[in-house]
Amino acid sequence: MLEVNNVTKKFKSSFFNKKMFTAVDNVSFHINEGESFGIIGESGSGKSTIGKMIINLYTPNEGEIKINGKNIIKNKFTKTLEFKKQVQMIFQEPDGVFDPKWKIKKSMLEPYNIHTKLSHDEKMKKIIHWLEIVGLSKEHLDRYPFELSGGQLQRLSFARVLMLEPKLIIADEPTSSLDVSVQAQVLTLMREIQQRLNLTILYVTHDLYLARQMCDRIAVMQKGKFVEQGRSDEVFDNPKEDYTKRLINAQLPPDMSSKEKTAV
Amino acid sequence: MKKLIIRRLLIGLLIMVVASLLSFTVLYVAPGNPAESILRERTGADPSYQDISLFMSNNNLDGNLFSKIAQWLVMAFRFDFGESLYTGEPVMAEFIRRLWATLQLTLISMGISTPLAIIIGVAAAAKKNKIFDHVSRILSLIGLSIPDFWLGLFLMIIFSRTLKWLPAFGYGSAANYIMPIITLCVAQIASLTRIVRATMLEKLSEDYIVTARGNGLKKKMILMKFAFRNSLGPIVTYLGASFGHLLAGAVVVETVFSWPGVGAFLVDAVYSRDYPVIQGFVMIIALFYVVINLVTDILYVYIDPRIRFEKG
Amino acid sequence: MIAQTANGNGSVSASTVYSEKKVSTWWRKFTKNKLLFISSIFCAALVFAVVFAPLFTDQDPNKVDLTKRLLQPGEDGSFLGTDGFGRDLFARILYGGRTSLGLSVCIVVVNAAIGLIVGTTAAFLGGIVDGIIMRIVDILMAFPSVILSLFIVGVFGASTFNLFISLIVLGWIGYARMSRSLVLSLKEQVFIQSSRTLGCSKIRIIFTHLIPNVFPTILIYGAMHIGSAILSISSISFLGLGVQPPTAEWGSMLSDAKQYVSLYPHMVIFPGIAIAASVLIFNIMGDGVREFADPHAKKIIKT
Amino acid sequence: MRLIEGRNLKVYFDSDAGKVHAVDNVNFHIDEGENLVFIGETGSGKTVLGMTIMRLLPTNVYYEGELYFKDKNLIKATEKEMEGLRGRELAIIMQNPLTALNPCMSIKKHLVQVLQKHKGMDKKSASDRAAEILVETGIPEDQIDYYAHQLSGGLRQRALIALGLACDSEILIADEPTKGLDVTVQLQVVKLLRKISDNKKKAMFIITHDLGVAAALADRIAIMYCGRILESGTVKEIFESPFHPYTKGLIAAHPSRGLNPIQGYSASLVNLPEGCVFCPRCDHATAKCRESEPEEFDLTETHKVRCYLAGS
Repeated sequence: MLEVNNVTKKFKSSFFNKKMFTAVDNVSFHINEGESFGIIGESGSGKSTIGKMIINLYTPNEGEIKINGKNIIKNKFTKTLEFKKQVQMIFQEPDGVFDPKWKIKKSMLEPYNIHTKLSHDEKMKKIIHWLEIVGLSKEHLDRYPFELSGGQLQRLSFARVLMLEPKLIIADEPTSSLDVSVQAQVLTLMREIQQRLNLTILYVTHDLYLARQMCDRIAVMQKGKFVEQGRSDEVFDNPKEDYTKRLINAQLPPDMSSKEKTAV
Repeated sequence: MKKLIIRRLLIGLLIMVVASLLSFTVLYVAPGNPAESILRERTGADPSYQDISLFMSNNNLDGNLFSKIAQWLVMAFRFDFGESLYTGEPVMAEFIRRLWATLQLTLISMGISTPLAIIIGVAAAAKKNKIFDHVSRILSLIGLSIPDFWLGLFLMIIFSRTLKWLPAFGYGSAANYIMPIITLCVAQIASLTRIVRATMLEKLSEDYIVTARGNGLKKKMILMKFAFRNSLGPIVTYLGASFGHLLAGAVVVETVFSWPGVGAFLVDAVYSRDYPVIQGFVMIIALFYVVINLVTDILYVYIDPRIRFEKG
Repeated sequence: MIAQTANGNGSVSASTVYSEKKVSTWWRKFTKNKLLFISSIFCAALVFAVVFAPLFTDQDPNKVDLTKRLLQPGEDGSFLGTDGFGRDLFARILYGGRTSLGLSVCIVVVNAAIGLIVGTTAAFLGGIVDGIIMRIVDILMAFPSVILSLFIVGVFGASTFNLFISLIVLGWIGYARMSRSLVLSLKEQVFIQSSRTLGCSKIRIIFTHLIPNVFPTILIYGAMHIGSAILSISSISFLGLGVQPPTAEWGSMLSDAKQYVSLYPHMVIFPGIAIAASVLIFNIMGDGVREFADPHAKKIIKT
Repeated sequence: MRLIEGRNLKVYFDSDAGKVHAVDNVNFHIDEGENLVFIGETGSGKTVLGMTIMRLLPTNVYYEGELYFKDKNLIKATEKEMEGLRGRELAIIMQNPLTALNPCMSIKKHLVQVLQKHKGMDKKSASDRAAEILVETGIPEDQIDYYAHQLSGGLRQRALIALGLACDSEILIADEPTKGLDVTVQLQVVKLLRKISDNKKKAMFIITHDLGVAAALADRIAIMYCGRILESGTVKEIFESPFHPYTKGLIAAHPSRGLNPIQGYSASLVNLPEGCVFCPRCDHATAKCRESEPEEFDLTETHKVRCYLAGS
C-alpha cells in the first residue's frame, strides 16, 4: 500500500549557516494493507520527519514515496482533496489538536465541511456514529477542548481522523503524553478499530514495549538511518544490531528484574 | 557575534540610505514651493519669477532629479545639509551647537530615571500585591497619563509663578535644568518601572526560581542573581528604544521651556518649512537609532549567554 | 512547575463550572477585577459626557465673545472660566473631547486593522514578502513617532487630516509585529498542522483559525493604546501642528493657553486635567482588560 | 532513624472553583537510607506532596496534619527556618532540567552558590568542590562551566542531580527525574541515582509515573490516586503481590504487560465521587465502596491498602 524508497530529507541548520543537517538518510520500507508498522527511535532520530513527509507536510530531497503505486512527491495530485483524504495523522499532543477557541462540535464538523456537501443533520448523524465507535457520546460535542481530559481528546482526534475513512493513518507518538491507564485504553481502542475496519497504521514511537504490542513489523531508527527492520517479535527476541540490543536492554519493566538491570 | 554586528551594520546602512532618500523625495511630493513663501517673508512682497528661480538654484532646489539624488546622498553621508533656507546658516553647525543642549537633557534624564525605575520596579515585583506594589503601580499609571507638555506648564505655574523658586525659561544655570528634567523623567520612570516590574514578575514565575528556593538561597540573592539577572536583557532592549522616546519628549519640553536644543530647532523649522533643517534632523535621528541599536545588540550578547554561545 | 500542578487541578475544575454558568462567571470575574470595573464605569461616563455634551452645557464652544475674555472659573456664571477669545472653557473641554477621543479611537482602529492584515499576511506567506515587510518595519522603527509626525506635518502642512495620517504611518507597526509573532507561533501549533492534514486550504486556515485567534489579543493591545493615542494627538496639536483652530481640541487649547500661563493658569490646568484623566482611565482600563483576558495574551503583551 | 513522617497530612489549594484537595489524609514515612517511591498519574498529588516537604508551594495553599522532619514539624516551620533546611538538609531535584536551571548562570556557579551559602566555603574551595561533584555525577570536566542550554538533555539532568547532592543532605527528593529522557539516557540516570543511594546511604523520596523506574529505584512504594495513598508496601509486595485493584490495573496496563486498560478516567479533584475515590473505575466495587471511603488495612507489617476487599 505504502512504499517508501531511498528517501532523504535535509534541513538547513540555521538561517545563515548553509550547512545541511540530514534528518532522514536513505530510508526504505513498505507497509501492506491492514498492517501496522512501527518506527522506533530516540529523540532526534528523524522518526517524526518520515511521518510528516508521507503526509506531505515536508517534501523529501531525494527518493520516492508511493501510495497505492502512485508517487506523491512533486505530484499535482497531492494538492487535491482526494489525496488529502487518504492519509491522515494522529498527533502527539491531544490538547493541541483542537482549536482552543472552538467547541468540539465545530472542530468535528470541519473535515465534513471541507470534504463533503452533506446536510448539517447528515453530518451530525455521522459524527455521532463515529463518536460512539471511539466510546464517547454526543454531550462531549458541546465542550471546549480545555474542558476534556487528554484521553478524551485523543479519542476525539482519532474519531475525526476516522471520519474521512483514510487508507493510511500515521500515529505520531499518539499516547506519549497520556497516563499509563489511559494510554492502554486508547491503544486497545485503536487496535480494535484497526481490525474492524482493516486500517493501515504507521506508528512512530520511542516506546519499544508499545511498538511490540501494537505493530506487526517494526524498524529501529538511529540518526536518520534504519538500523534494523523486521517482524516485531523477531526484532525483540532476537535483535541483530548493537543499537537495538541497547535499546531493548534499556527498557525497565515493572517487576523486580529492573532492580538487577540497574544494579551498580 | 561578528556576524551579528555586520548584519546590524548592514541594516543600519539600509536605514540611513532609505531615511535620506525619504527625506529627499518628500520635498518633491510636498505641496507648495518653499522658495515662494520664504522670499515673501524676507521681502514682504510677492517675489518675482526670477527671484524664485535664483533662490532655487542657489539652494539646490532645481535641476535633474537623479543627479540631485546622487548629490544629496553624497552630502547626506558627509552630514552636510547645506544652509538653512531661513537664516542662511549652515545646518550642521547649528545642529552641533544645539545637540549638546538636547543631549544634556536626555542623558541626565536617562541617568536619573533608569536606576530609580529599576529600584522601584524590582521592589514592586518583590512585594507583589503588597501596598508598595499597588502604590507604585498606580503612580506609574498616573505618570504615563500626564502629558509632558502639560506637566511642564504645570511645574512652571507652581515653581515659577506661585513659589517663584525657579526661572521659567532660560539655559545655562543649574536651576534651569530642574523643571525640564523632571518633566522628561516622569514618563520615563513610569514606563520603565512598569517594564521592569512585568519582566521581573515573569522571571520570578520561572522554574529556576523554585530551584533556587529549593536550594535554600537567600531571597535577596534569588531576586538579584536569578530574577533580575534574567530580566536585564529585556530591560536593556527597552532602554535602547526609550532613547527615541526621550528625544521626542525633548522636542516638546524644549518648546515649553524655550530650551535651545535641536528639538526646538526642529519645531521652528517645521513652522517655517525649512527643509534642509528637517532633512538633517531625520538623518541625525536615524543615525542615533542605528548607533543605539548596535550598542544594545552588543550589550545583549554579553548579557544573554544563550546568544553568546550560539553555534554557527 | 508547581504552579502547573496547582493550575492543572484548578483548570479542570474551573472548566466544569465555566460551561454551566458561563455568563455569570464572566460577570463575576469582571466585577471582581476592581480596576477594570471602576475604570469601565468612568470610561462610560466620559464617553457619555462627550457624546451628549449639549446636555451638560448650553454654551457654544466656538462662540467668540470678547466682552467675556479671560474670565476666572466661577466668574460671571462661567463654570471653568473663558479663554482669550471669551470662549467658554467647560464647553470647549467637552466638545474638544469629541475631537480627542474620536480621533484617537479612529487611529487605533485603523492602525489595528492595517497591522492585523499586514502582520498576518507577512507571517503566513513568509519568505520574500515577510522579509520585505519586516525590513520596512525595521526602517520605520528608526523614527520616534512624534518626530516622524512632525516631519510629515512639517512637509505636508498642519491639519487634522495630516495629523491622522502621520500617526498611522508608524502606528500600525506595533500591531503588525504583534500579529506576525502571534501567527508565527500559531502556525507551529498542532491544531493548525492537523487542519492542514485534514485538507484545509491556506485561506480557510487564515480566516477560520488564525484571525479569530489573533483578533482578541490585537483588541486588547488596541484598548491599551487609546490612551497613548490621545497623548500623541494632543502633543502634536500642542506644538500647533495638529488640529487647527477654531476646532476645540485639548492639546491645541493648551497651545493657546501657553501665552497666558503666568496670569491665567486655569486655562492651562483644566484641559490638562481632562487629558490626564481620560488617558488615565483608558490606561487603567487597558491594564484591566489585559488582566481579564486569558493568560496567553498576558504573556505576549507586556505592559 | 525516622527522617520524614507525615501523619494525616492534607494539602489543599484555594481556586476559583473552590477548595482543591491535592493531598488528602496521607500517612507515610521515610527511614534513614531508604528509597520511597511515589507512583501516581496526572493529578494524583504526588508532586504537591514533594513540594510540601520542601514547602515550595504557592501562597494559596493550606496544610493540615503533621509532617515531621526528624523532630521538626515542617508545616509549622517559618520561611526563615525552611531557608536553612532547604538545600542543606532537604535537597530536591526538580522536573524539567532545561527550565529549572538559571539560563544566565553556569552550572558550576549554581553549585558554588549553594556551597557558599550552606557550607560557608570561600569562593575557591566552593569552586573546587563544585567541580568535584559535577565530575562525580558524570559531567565531562570540560563542560562544567557550561550553561544549561549548551548541555545535552541527559547531562542537564545530571547537573540538576549534582545540585541536589551539593550539600550532602540526608534526604534527596527527586521529582520525575527521568521525564522526557530517551530510554538509553533514562537508564544511565537511574543507574546514577542508584549509585548515589547505595554509596552515600542517602534516603530518597522519588516521584514518578513510570513503574519501571519505580521498580528499579524503590525500597518501598506508595501508589497515589486523587490525593490519597491507595496502597503502600515494599517493592516486592507491590510488584509481586499487588492487592488494590488500581495497582493491579496499573501494572496490567503497562505496555510490557499487554496494555490491559483500566476503564474510565481519573476523577476531578473538586468533584470527587462519594465513597472510595477509585470505585467508579473499579470492577470489584460494591455498594459499600460507593457509600464510604475505606480505611487503611494492614496486609502485612509493611503492606497497607485502602480497599474494602482487604477488610472482608
